[in-house]
Amino acid sequence: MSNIGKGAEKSGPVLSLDAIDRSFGPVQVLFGVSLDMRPGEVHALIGENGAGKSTTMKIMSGYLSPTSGTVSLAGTPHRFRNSQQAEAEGVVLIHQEFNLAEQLTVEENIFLGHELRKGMFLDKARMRSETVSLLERLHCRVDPRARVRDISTPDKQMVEIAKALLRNARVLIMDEPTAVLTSRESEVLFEQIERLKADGVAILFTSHKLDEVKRISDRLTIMRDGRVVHSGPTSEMSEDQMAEGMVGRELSDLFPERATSIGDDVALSVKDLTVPGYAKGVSFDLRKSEILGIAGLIGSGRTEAMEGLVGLRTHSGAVEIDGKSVRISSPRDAQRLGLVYLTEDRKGRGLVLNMGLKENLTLQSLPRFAKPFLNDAEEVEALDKAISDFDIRAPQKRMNAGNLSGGNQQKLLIAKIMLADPRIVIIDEPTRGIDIGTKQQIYDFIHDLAAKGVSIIVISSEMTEVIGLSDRVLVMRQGRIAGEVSGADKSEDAIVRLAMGLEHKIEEASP
Amino acid sequence: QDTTVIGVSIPAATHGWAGGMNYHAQEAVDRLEEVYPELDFVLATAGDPAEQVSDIEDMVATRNISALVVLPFESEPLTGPVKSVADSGVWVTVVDRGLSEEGIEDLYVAGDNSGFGQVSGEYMAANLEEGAKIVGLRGIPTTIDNMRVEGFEAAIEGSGIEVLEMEHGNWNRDDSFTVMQDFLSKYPEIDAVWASDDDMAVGVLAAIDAAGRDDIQFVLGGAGMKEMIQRTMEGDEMIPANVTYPPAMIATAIEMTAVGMTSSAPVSGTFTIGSVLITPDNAEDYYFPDSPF
Amino acid sequence: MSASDTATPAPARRGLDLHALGPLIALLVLVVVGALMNSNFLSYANITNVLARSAFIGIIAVGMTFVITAGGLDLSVGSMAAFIAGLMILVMNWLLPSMGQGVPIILVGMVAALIAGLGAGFLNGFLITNMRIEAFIVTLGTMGIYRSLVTWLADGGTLSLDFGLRQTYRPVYYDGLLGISWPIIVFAIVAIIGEVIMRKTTFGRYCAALGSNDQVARYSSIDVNRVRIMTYILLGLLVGVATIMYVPRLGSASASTGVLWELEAIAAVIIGGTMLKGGFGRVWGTVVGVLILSLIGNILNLTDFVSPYLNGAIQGIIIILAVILQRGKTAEG
Amino acid sequence: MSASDTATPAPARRGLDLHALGPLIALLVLVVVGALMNSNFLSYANITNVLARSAFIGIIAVGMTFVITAGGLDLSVGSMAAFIAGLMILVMNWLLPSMGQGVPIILVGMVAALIAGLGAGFLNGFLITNMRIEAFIVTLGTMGIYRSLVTWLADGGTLSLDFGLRQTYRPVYYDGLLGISWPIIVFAIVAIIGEVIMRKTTFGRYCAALGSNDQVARYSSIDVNRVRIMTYILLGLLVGVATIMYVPRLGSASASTGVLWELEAIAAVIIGGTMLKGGFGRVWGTVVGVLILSLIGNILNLTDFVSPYLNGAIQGIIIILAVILQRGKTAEG
Ligand SMILES: Nc1ncnc2c1ncn2[C@@H]1O[C@H](COP(=O)(O)OP(=O)(O)OP(=O)(O)O)[C@@H](O)[C@H]1O
Ligand SMILES: Nc1ncnc2c1ncn2[C@@H]1O[C@H](COP(=O)(O)OP(=O)(O)OP(=O)(O)O)[C@@H](O)[C@H]1O
Ligand SMILES: [Mg+2]
Ligand SMILES: [Mg+2]
Repeated sequence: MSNIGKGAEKSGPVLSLDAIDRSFGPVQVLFGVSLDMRPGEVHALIGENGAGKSTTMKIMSGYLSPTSGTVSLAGTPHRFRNSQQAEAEGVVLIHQEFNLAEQLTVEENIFLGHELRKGMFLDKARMRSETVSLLERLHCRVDPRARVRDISTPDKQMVEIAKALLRNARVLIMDEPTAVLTSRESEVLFEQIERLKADGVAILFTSHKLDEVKRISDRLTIMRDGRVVHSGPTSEMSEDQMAEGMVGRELSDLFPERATSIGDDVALSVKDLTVPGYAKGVSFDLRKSEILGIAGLIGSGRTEAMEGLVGLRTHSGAVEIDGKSVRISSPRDAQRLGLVYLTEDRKGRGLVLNMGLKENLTLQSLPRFAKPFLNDAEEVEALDKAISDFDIRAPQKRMNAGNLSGGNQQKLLIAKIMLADPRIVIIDEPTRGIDIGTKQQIYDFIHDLAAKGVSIIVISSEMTEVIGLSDRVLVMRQGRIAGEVSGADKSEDAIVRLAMGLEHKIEEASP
Repeated sequence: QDTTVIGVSIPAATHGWAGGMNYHAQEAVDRLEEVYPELDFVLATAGDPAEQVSDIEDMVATRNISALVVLPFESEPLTGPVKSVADSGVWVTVVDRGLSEEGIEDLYVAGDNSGFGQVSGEYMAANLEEGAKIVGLRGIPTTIDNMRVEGFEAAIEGSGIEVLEMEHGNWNRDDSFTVMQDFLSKYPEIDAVWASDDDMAVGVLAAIDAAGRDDIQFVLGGAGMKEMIQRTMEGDEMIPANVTYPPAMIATAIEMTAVGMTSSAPVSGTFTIGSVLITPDNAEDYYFPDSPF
Repeated sequence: MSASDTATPAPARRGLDLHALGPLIALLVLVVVGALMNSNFLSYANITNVLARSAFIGIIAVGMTFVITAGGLDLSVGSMAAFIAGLMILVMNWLLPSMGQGVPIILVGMVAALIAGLGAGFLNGFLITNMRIEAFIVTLGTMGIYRSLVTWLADGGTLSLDFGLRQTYRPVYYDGLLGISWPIIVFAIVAIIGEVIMRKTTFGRYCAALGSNDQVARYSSIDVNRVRIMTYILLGLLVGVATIMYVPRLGSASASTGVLWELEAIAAVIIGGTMLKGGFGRVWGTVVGVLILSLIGNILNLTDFVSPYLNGAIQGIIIILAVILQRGKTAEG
Repeated sequence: MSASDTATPAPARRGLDLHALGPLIALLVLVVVGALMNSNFLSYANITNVLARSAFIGIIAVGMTFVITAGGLDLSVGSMAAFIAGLMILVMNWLLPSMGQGVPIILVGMVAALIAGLGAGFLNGFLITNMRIEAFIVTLGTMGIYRSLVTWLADGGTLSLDFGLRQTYRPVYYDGLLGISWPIIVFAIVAIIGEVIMRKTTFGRYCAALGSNDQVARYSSIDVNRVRIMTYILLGLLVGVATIMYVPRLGSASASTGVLWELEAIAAVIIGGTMLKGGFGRVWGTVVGVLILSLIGNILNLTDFVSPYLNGAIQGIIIILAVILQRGKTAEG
């Protein structure tokens, strides 16, 4: 929809890659990648998980050096020694995985390395006021004094964005900035992008949400298996064409038809679930083979309610599984009852990044592999199966989970949870950072599970996902269930109205 | 002729007296190596009894020692290992702390810990009036310290001297300084202090000095540190006396062993180095300005 | 174990923060206990004694707060203090014939101590950052090295400052200003400057940042190695300062000087609320921690317990209790 | 600092891994140095001595490997060993009149040691996990407590095993099987079992996981507190085992038993390549680390150095060099 900025036509590229190769040890992941970024232009980089997008971006911003090829800044070849140098040249990267010091406050993180000073001392007052106004500009209501480890994932993303905005970038590179944001927050980000664009900043971003790509980018580069397969104006491509270009095949309908019918037995019954400070009086029934969606705005307490349910947080309320009343005070109890939870925070809570793929995969169901000693062969077998079931693109089987691409980490996390053979599974943001081709595979997988009699709860901030995937959608607002939509009512509009409290199905909740 | 190796195993220099003893051992070794070219010495210092046993094992296994001079870190743990060394035909000289089984060593150069306490106690009894109040500082909790304190207590029994309190100063200047400061806060009247060791006396004196208290008549240290002897010699009223426990006994033991190894002179038996009271009259005889202690 | 205390962090707290006040409360309890047990406890003399003797560990612990906040550790400070004290005494004794007695020679001694501290701190920092060896190993190694160097310098015995010089130097420990003795004043100044550096300067903030996540710090244009080395140098310098206050007290140094100071300093830092893993530190907490440790010893000396052998046990129990008291104030640690 | 090595951790290495072999190389260098310095170095007697005396620290260090891998620390092991040794001696002496001399009383003593170790380990673990106090503080506290309890039990002196009993018990240290003395055999068994547990059981895997990221462990349905307590209990038990091998060697316990064993054990673990922050541990490395430390002491005794005062310095330098040698093999620390 956007037309290419006027400034862009006049000047040449501010930053460009030419024939970049990059290898990690014996594995080559980039092959002759070339890319140009122009001032005032929004450039989207898309591709499957593991295609090499993040690696490309890291090379552009000095976090990685290319094995061969040249990076040019304003037309002249330039080798960034490190990211600091790139930043000094006005090239800023927002990482796919956060780069924040968890013990420090929001404000301290935003100014880290660029503190304002008054003489010898920090000018705390000015930093505070600048932080406040910056966060306001982003419509982010996080407390500048909160420690980053205490704030939610979307807030962390906003802090990252605030940090980048403060750096006065000439070139702003964003690796999946919207993966953890809801559409509302994404809008805020797009507003900022428009502003920066008007100021002549060159912007590169990736996203697996192709509608966004279509909407805000001027130019588009598609990568596949470490190579650039297409580059051109966005306006020339439809979303379907993009998907095809990425995956290399035609994609059928994203959401499969519901094949099996929902059972009659109630698999899980929750009454008055309360997680102090986050959720109050949450009640619902989940039937066998049912896929239940939970929607809501960020901060509506979906995650916390479910974490409470599986014993990760203090909670009260009555829970029945298969009609029997149960007490769950730890995730172990839950898992014994066949109930498992997949976290939305894959880096902090999902995977041990410095352990191998195999070790991560089997961590949750390890006793199964101990007879009494861990059977390496069986673990490897499980990994092979997971790799093929979930299409995990791992260049090597013996690598650390942290070296997988973001989307592939997510797939590994799903595989890990599924290895526990749950009868009831709660999936929080299942497809965060997953490419469109694999998304489809995961949706198929979830349907297959349901067909096998597994009951599923899906928490998702992606509207199309909750609607397309689930049989019924609960909407949460301020820690309470604001209502339920199912069948034909499952419209985006209905959900948003409930989520925002525009429609009262249940008495007004108090936070 | 082949060289004869003499092993010397002593505790490490973790406090003043042990430091002096280390010095004398090193000095004796250097001197005797000059005098007797046919002798070779191995000197090992240990931080705890187990390490000392290891040192002795190493000397036997790799250095083929013909004689061992040992100042046991503690008696009990060293008894067995030293016994097996003696049983293998190695000459054994034990210094200061006796082993807990008799008859193992060929030569015993003994210090007299309960005698040390006793001489100190007798001095107190003789120089304080009935009803006098004293405080005491003890060393690192060990058998040695217990023997000294027992000897001291036995000697003052019946003298009417009241021991207000004894606390561990660990043969350490800083610890005794702290303990003494707190004693001074706690007891408004103290007539004398049994510091039981000159390192501790240094700390005690500094604390008294800083507090500006003049009720304390004197401080009795021990072991004959040169600065203290000098002050006694010069008639310092705060340090009117000292009690010997010479760290140089190790040198005596090494020398006697060397003589035993190189000649047929009879050096076996027990050689007790008693504790002697030093007063301004005889202080000069115990003043060694070159010693580090 | 209920689910409650294993949960993810609660929202950031605001206003009056009981958790932060934990060590202060523990300190107050100790003061009350001390006052009840012995009437001299609150006397001017006793308070001065306790504060002055806390000064050495205190000054070192302030430096240790920075090292630990930045994710490091230093086990060598006790031996380093002994070594610097020995060196300082040797230097002064050696210069005495040429310089004569007086203030200048003391100043030269002080400068020597500071330079030695700086050098020792730099060595630790260099090995840790540039050679990339675990801080635990480096400082365990240098701990042995300094301890054995001082033993060697003292020939196994004690290094004593010349008697005359001692008289000149003595006031630095025993005298003071307006009835407050110098060690207390210096400790207070060091603590205040430390607190200001920690909270008000980029250096303090960088320490916390790299203790929290040194990758992030590096990506934020912070010269991580330089900051890390600086923490060790600062600590070394402060060990020098502590030594300058220590030597006039007894005028001597030996192999037993400063034994276990490292553990005491680290314990003070942690009791004060700094995290051993790094990422968060507060200097005032450390000061409170040092005072808690000193008071425990003082109270034990002022009261008669069953057996002096058990002092260590009581000390251990009180340390643990003090920390429980501190942690207990909030649901989550 | 080039950009490339600031990237996310490198992939796990394969095949011949020089980094992993670091400690082994350091060990080999030491053996060669020793052999060149003294022809008796490789004698049966010397090797037996060195291995047997490594056994105590070695057995403890194996347990410490688990604690550190799981992100913990234990400073109390040395005092704990002294305390358990004292307790064991008291129990045996006390039972002597009723049970008489013989094997049964020794067995009772051993069981007592194991139970005491288990209890002491549990106490540490409980305070650390359930009361959520920093491991450093808890174990610094219990270190003081055990040390002072043993001083008190021994009335400031030494606790000695009855002489007759000592004769019965003595073979446990000095005899052996097929010319290999018992401590060596027990150490080897403990090390092998430890290595198997670390690599081949869920427990070992859980230790590494929670040392790396305990949130992930918790979200993976691992009972984090239980695993953590278990590491301390295991360590306590192994301290008990080490004590069982120690008592027949010296037949006594006192306040100076086991002093600084904690630092030696931790140093061995780290020299062996386990990370102090947790998340990765290897038992065989620890065994190599223990041997390196023992050999340094042994080699220093084999030769005459300038001054025994400098032993500590040489030891410190060698420890640092050993780690540099080990780290130097790879570009990244
Ligand atoms: N440090 C590393 N060591 C080894 N392999 C790596 C490393 N970093 C990335 N890789 C590999 O490089 C490939 C490209 O990864 P990259 O992160 O660039 O993918 P991506 O396109 O960003 O994918 P996603 O959409 O999932 O984020 C992947 O196969 C990944 O496993
Ligand atoms: N420690 C904290 N301190 C302050 N606010 C917090 C803290 N943790 C979470 N919050 C806030 O509480 C709300 C709950 O966040 P959370 O993201 O878990 O909710 P959610 O409904 O699961 O949303 P989503 O899953 O979409 O992120 C958010 O507004 C978040 O900012
Ligand atoms: Mg990516
Ligand atoms: Mg959520």
